[in-house]
Amino acid sequence: MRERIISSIGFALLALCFVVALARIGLKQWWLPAVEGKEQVTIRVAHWQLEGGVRDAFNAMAEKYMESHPHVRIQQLPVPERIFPNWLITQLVGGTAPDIIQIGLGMTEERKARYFLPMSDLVDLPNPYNAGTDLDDVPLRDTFFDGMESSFSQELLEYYGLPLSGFTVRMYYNLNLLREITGGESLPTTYEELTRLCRQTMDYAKRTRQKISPIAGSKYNAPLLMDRLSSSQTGDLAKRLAYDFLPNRPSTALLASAFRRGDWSLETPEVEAAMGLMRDLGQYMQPGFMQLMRDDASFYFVQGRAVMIASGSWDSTSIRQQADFPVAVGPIPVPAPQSDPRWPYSQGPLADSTVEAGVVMAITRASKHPEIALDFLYFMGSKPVNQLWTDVSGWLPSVVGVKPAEQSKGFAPFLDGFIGGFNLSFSGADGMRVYRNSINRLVSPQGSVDDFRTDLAKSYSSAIAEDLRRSSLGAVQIAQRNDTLLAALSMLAASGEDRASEKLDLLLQSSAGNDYGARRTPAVWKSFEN
Amino acid sequence: MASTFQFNEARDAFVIATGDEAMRKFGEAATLLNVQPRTGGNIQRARRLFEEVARDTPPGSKLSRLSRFYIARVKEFYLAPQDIEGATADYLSLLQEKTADPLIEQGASRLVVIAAFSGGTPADRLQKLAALEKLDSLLETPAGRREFHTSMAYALLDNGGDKSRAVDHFLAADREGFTRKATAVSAWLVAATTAAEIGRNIDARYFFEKMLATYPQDPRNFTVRSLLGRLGPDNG
Amino acid sequence: MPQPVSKRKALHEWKLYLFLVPALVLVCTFSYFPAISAIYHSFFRWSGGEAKEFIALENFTRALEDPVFWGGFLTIGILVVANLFKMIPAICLAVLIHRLRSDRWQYWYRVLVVLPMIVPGLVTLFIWKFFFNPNLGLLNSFLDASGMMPVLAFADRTLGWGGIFQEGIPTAWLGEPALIIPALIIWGFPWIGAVGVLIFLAGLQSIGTEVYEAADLDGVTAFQKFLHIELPLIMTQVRLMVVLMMIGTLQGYGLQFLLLGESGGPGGAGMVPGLWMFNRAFFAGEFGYACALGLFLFVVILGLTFINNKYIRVDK
Amino acid sequence: MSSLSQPVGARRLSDWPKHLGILLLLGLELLPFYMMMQISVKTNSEFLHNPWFPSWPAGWHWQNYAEGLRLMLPFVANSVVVSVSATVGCLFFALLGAYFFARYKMPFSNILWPVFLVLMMLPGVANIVTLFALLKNLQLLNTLWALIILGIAGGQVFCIYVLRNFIEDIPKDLFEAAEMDGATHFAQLVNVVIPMSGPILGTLAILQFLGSWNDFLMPLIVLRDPELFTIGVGLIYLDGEYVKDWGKMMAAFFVASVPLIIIFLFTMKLFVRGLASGALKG
Repeated sequence: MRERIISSIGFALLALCFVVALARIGLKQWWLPAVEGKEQVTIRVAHWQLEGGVRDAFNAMAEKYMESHPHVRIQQLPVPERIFPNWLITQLVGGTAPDIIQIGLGMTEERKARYFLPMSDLVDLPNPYNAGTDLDDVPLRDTFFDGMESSFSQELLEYYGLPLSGFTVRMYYNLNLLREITGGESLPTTYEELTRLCRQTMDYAKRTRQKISPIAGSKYNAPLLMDRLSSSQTGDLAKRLAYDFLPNRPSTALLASAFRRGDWSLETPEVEAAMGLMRDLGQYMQPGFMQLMRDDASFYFVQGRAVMIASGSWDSTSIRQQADFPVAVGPIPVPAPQSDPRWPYSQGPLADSTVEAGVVMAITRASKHPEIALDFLYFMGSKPVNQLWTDVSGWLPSVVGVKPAEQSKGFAPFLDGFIGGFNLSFSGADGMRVYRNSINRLVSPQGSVDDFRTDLAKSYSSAIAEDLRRSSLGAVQIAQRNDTLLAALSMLAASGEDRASEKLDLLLQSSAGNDYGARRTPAVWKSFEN
Repeated sequence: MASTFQFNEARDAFVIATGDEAMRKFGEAATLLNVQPRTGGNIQRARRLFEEVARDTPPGSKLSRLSRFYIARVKEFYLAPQDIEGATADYLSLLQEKTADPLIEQGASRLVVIAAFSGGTPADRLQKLAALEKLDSLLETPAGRREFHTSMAYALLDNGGDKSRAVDHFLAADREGFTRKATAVSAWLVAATTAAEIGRNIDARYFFEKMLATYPQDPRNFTVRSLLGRLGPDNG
Repeated sequence: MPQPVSKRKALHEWKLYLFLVPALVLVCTFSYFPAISAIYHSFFRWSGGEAKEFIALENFTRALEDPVFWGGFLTIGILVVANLFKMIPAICLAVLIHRLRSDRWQYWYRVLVVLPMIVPGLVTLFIWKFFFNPNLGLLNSFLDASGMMPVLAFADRTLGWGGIFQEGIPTAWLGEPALIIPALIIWGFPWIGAVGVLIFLAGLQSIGTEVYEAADLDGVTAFQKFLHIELPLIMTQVRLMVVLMMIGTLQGYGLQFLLLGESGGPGGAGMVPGLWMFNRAFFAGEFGYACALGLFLFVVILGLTFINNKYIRVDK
Repeated sequence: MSSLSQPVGARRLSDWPKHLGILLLLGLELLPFYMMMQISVKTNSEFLHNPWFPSWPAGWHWQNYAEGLRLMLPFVANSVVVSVSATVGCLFFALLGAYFFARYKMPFSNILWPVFLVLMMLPGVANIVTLFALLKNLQLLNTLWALIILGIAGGQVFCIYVLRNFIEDIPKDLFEAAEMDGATHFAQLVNVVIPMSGPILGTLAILQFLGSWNDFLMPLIVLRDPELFTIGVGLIYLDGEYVKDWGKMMAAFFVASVPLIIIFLFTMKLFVRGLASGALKG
């Protein structure tokens, strides 16, 4: 009997929970909307930027918009990066897609074409929300620092969405530790100063018996740093090896064919210097860093166990929010020319390689109120609101003339530098794989450049061949896909269809280049097979 | 998968264009080329359809010529093994008809690419390329000439040919005007560095400055400026 | 048994049919319809929307040649074999509990056995994911602290595992293709499923005291008792659990999806057929192809069920 | 129960080695639970310095729980609604169906029975793809209804199977007596079947509830709006954060477990006794 009573209490409690939960849902779903009035329109905005500050920035923009548009409710849907592709396809196919979605992860040209609204007709008109600013009559395209390259689909030849941000990669410093170790706050500007700081840190850690590493590394963060450093040595070599080094930072096919011809190898002095530089740097990261993930390294840094971490501007607010110490950022220091005989090929400071904007937000065809979604998109892409975005998120702006927030000054793109050379993982996924498999032999204390080279040489050539094979297939596929599109555009242009001739001309240029690659890459690949 | 969209859009485009039977066949054939996964049967069907259209339409008509162009394309790119000789012959005969169609004139750059990566020694290939120089006189559209000269320039560079000739081809292509950023930047910068290398400073300067003026925000411009600064006096 | 009824009575009781309507409608709509729809759509190129294109057997011929899909069956095979061994702790625990003299203790141990069930499955999974973390994870700390790491590193060096285990370097359990399957096996250690233990205990209940007494008189050791008395008696339950486990392992992919992501982790080492089907549908948008893959999986499981029913009879 | 729990192996000196073995196994099994509890009141740096042992109670970070509650409570509420509705609905319809089969041998019931029985054999693995399309056509995507209805439908076969066997074992005279009193079939179901089948219903309820509570694949592809998330989806989203505060994560994990812990505390016997018999019949 006692048992019965006890279980009854259990079920009663459960029933109570159920009623409360049901009431809560009912309140939110039906009652509140009914009270607030039916004319409320909800615009949903989905993105995967879960880094610190970004959700706040979206909220700030939404609130500001809702102030002036009381009948509109902006709802933000942040979706984790890992499940975003899955989420995207279920929403698109299921017809439940939000009004505005960030473009990139899980996106294909087909999905763009089928599920998103192109903005090509609008890029030459001004953004209404820029009225009254110095961008008043400027065409939409020219209000973004990248000329909306990031929104342009090379395959569909249409513009989709507006970018909100730009990105660069920097070195973050723990200022408390820096002060304690060096007695000052000056950041290293060259590689030599960087390594001096690293050595000082290790002495300090030993002296004070603390577990502190100079640099927090991971599978994700270390390559950001190492690629930069090794490309500081291979600039001149790249120039010699590949005639397209300047526009295309040597194309894979040219580098691979030069490798096949023996014009360069893992013994080439420049490559050896790059390896030496990576090994030199590797000793300053925590042991086994290549086994760690992105969040492990940031965790390490914000817990004060490393003086530095290399990461993108996208991590800046996360890091600042998590760290209970002041953080400074500076460019990744590379060796100055003639500074060290071990790496004699240094040219000097390198320019930031990426200038495309990011966080491109586009309107879906599933939107029930595309005109309001467009209005909000214009709003987000306008100069004053992009300033708000920058100030709250701590990320870089995408609109011309918007000042980076105080804390993100250090991330402003640096263009007055040289173009770096190539990395050993230049060929693609397989090159990257064998390179990463061997890298512990380069950077671990018991490793060496020779050890690494011997290990890498075992599979390097076949990995390049595999990458070439894959990109050959890709190039042929794109070329063939273009054929159908060219036929259609050619017919449309003949019938005088709007914009068809312009599109045809664009596609002719890209398909000619692609056709070229679709023969060149297989030719290089075949040279590896023989 | 990705082609499904184009399959649909292209089919729509053809339907919109006309209700004409030959056009419908042409559209079906063009889309069949990209139905995934690609099967030999589909390609054969596409080829048959193209052949029917080429036969059933007046010989000089756009549709007939485009069909022949696509038959050449099928031979070159879709058959296994490829029929390069057949494709070469088809492209050549189309070009000799002076079609003034920008798409059909792509045949010229196709011929260049085929020659540039054919078998034999680099010297053999350069010889084949030299034989193609005369195609220029057959091209009547800016796009046709532009793509032909661009391909020719790259083909010379890839085979260790005459760099000065390559720069000339870039200049010829540039005269027709690039409208796509990636293509333009690539051509200008390769042309400029090649010209600088062989001492054609005026041309190098021209390409560098065009780059700086057209895309002032580009991250490559620091290097461009420093290379520009290092150029010697203009000496032709 | 249900009472037989005359036609007249049945006609009179026609309302009784209404009792079955909801269940019938639900089952037809949400079990039969999707299954038939899956068969139908497996002959189409279909990306989930209205548009579809009939392609006859192309999805099936493609599936037959799909190395990822069939490779997944190999992974599943390894996991099934591992899962067989992973049943041992549950059996041991059930026997240990059963041999206790005290009723009270038996009861409270059962309560403790059931306790993990009340933690949502996902929570346990994410905690294990945290255990696998190379930097903070308990698995690596344990290996270091217990001195297992040098042993593994030695084994790595002598057996040429390719530097997966190295002293002083954290092991990336979910980041190293060669370690994915071991991680999937270690997951959930010591693998005591509450339902399994309770079922084994139910089976053990039929052992009378006299059996033990007789055994004790013969001076039988504890292990022999297990082998000759307990194991034969719970064989029915063990068979049942094996069947359930096999079917569950073949169908399951949630674990792989959450621990490793939709492509089965680095190198796709943890890819299983179900995950590949899910991946093709909800990542690649190839719904028609996913249907075809699902049908293959269906046939394999169905075949297995028949074999089970034929050879591994579960007697009541 | 009593016959089998006679002092087994009474001549043994002591049970201690067995206790030790059991405790060792159970201790390992409960390790994740222990870690969750002790980390849930730590900050990241506390955890870093002392990963294994509980910290001093005075320094416990209850803020983690404030955050955990804020994060998980709405999800828990949704899960409660879905799981309770699905369980109640499932058992209700299953009782009706089982009654139909168990009470009389109605015409066609020998045809209708295999319709259900066959599904016990057929794996539903291929269905998820087309179920998604079906839900889309029924306009049920991004609703809790989808999850409730799927929960109800998904449990029908198993529950009807178990309940039919059970109802058939109820003495016929009970039904006949009720029928004499003029009770309808529904009244017979309520007054005869339900009171008799308390434990089996409870066991089935727990199984259905657990199944629905632990589901995450369907909610993940069905739900879009955060205000509709069930704990499964909520936990996956939480796991996707770049910066992880482990204490808060663990607190959130614990919050997600609370409803089941409460149910468990009150229905422990049902869990322990019922599960074995219930699962065995399946």
